[in-house]
Amino acid sequence: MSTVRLAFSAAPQYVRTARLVAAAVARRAGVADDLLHDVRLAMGEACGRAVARHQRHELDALVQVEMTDDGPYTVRVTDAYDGGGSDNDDDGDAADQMAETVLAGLVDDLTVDGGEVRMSWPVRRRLAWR
Amino acid sequence: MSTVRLAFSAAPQYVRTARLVAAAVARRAGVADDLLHDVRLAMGEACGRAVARHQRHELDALVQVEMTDDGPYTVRVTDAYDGGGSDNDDDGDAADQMAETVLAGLVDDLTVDGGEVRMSWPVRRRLAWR
Amino acid sequence: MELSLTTREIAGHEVVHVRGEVDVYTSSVLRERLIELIDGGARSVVVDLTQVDFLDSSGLGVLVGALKRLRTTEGDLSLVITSDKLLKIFKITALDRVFALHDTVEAATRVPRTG
Amino acid sequence: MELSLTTREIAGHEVVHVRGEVDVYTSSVLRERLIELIDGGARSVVVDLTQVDFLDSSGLGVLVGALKRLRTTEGDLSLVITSDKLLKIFKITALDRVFALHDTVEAATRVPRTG
Ligand SMILES: Nc1ncnc2c1ncn2[C@@H]1O[C@H](COP(=O)(O)OP(=O)(O)O)[C@@H](O)[C@H]1O
Ligand SMILES: Nc1ncnc2c1ncn2[C@@H]1O[C@H](COP(=O)(O)OP(=O)(O)O)[C@@H](O)[C@H]1O
Repeated sequence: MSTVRLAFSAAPQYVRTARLVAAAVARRAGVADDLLHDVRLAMGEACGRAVARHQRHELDALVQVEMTDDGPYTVRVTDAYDGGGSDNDDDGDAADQMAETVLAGLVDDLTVDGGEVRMSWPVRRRLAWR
Repeated sequence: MSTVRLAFSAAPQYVRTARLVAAAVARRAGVADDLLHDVRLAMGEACGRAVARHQRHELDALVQVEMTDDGPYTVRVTDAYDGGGSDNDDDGDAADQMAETVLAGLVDDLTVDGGEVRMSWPVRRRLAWR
Repeated sequence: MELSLTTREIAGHEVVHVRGEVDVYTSSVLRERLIELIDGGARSVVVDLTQVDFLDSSGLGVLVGALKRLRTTEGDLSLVITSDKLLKIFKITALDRVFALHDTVEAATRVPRTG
Repeated sequence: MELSLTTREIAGHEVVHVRGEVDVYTSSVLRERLIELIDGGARSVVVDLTQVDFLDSSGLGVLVGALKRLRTTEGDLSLVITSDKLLKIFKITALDRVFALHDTVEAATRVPRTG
């Protein structure tokens, strides 16, 4: 079993880093090439959502990402917002809503549970390299 | 202050992932473009060394990488080998030696202390983006 | 990786050519340019996304925001999109039915100015 | 990203053209190809690194290993390197004084076969 974890300060530039890592790790895990764009986009949406939640609630904690490939390629993005405090930033809600709509349309195996987004994609085992 | 952490199973393909992340984060941190190849190479050497140590001593733990950019862009690569057990694998030692020679020649600010490699590069603060 | 924007006027339409990735990191730059144009009096804005290889929900949000702003002044926003990857995200969000989508800048600027 | 190898014979030299990144992930592939050539009787091996954009210490290790193996049979290993980035890692490790380095495959294969 292989695990890659990424954790980053809640800043937009690291969402790009997360997308980069998502695609690289997914490719090595054996996710089909024509799914890689979806994987990048979904990772971006999940991490963008997490960053926005940290920024909105002024949380210093790092956004956490975990990728595993025992079985399907599975990604878990976790933010530190526990649902407390005021959450009546309409702008934020609209953006969250858009991100969640994209995720739902993009990812067949998706669970969004508060501060945790879980998603997975099938892998075809590489029989041999080159 | 910005922090990015990466942790990965001790397999060679993730050394590539770490190089990718190192260059992306260093660039965003403001490390000069002509140093980015050195940063990638140094990250690769430090992580390759850590992976080799985990594999040689059959350690399941993840290799840990931390990047920060409060002050210079600083990288810390930590492996889980505590120096115990037998370590008379000559092949491994020669490879470790080569990796350490490259690191020493490449990185001005370098500390290798058992399972920890620390290194840093200066950043020139970006005055404006674009 | 980064975003670059070029604006030119074609037959009464303001055409914004976008190149790069429109995402949480760069969408604010596109937003500011569009607001600038609209506040400057543009009524028909065409956003050319043919050179965009990545667009996420924050990019969609910027486009929706610009459309709303234009509609308060009877203005219009249309998009030029050729890639299936980009089209997919518009379809997922049903925004392909909200925006006027075109295959080429020519087609988008040929459309008569409404309102 | 990956490694690709092409081998051809030029005037008694086995020339291995390497393309991609030679690192902890791929250097084993280069090692196997070189061992194959040497065990198959090659005495002068030229490794063309002009298309290599990245090489780390594991790549250096493979080259040193091949040189050692060739020297037991009075053989020769030379390298074609043009990039300063690659040259730097050979200089750091002083391996620029161990290998015969050339600017072009032509120059490397013009060298008379020793031994
Ligand atoms: N090259 C760029 N192209 C487009 N937008 C950018 C670019 N660089 C930064 N931005 C935008 O500007 C914001 C701040 O940029 P950044 O360079 O990270 O800030 P700072 O100058 O404070 O270090 C980003 O969140 C993003 O919206
Ligand atoms: N495309 C490739 N080009 C060169 N070397 C490769 C390539 N793929 C794999 N390798 C080499 O083969 C080894 C095992 O490859 P990998 O594909 O990760 O294993 P597996 O087939 O067990 O999944 C790697 O450590 C690397 O040395």
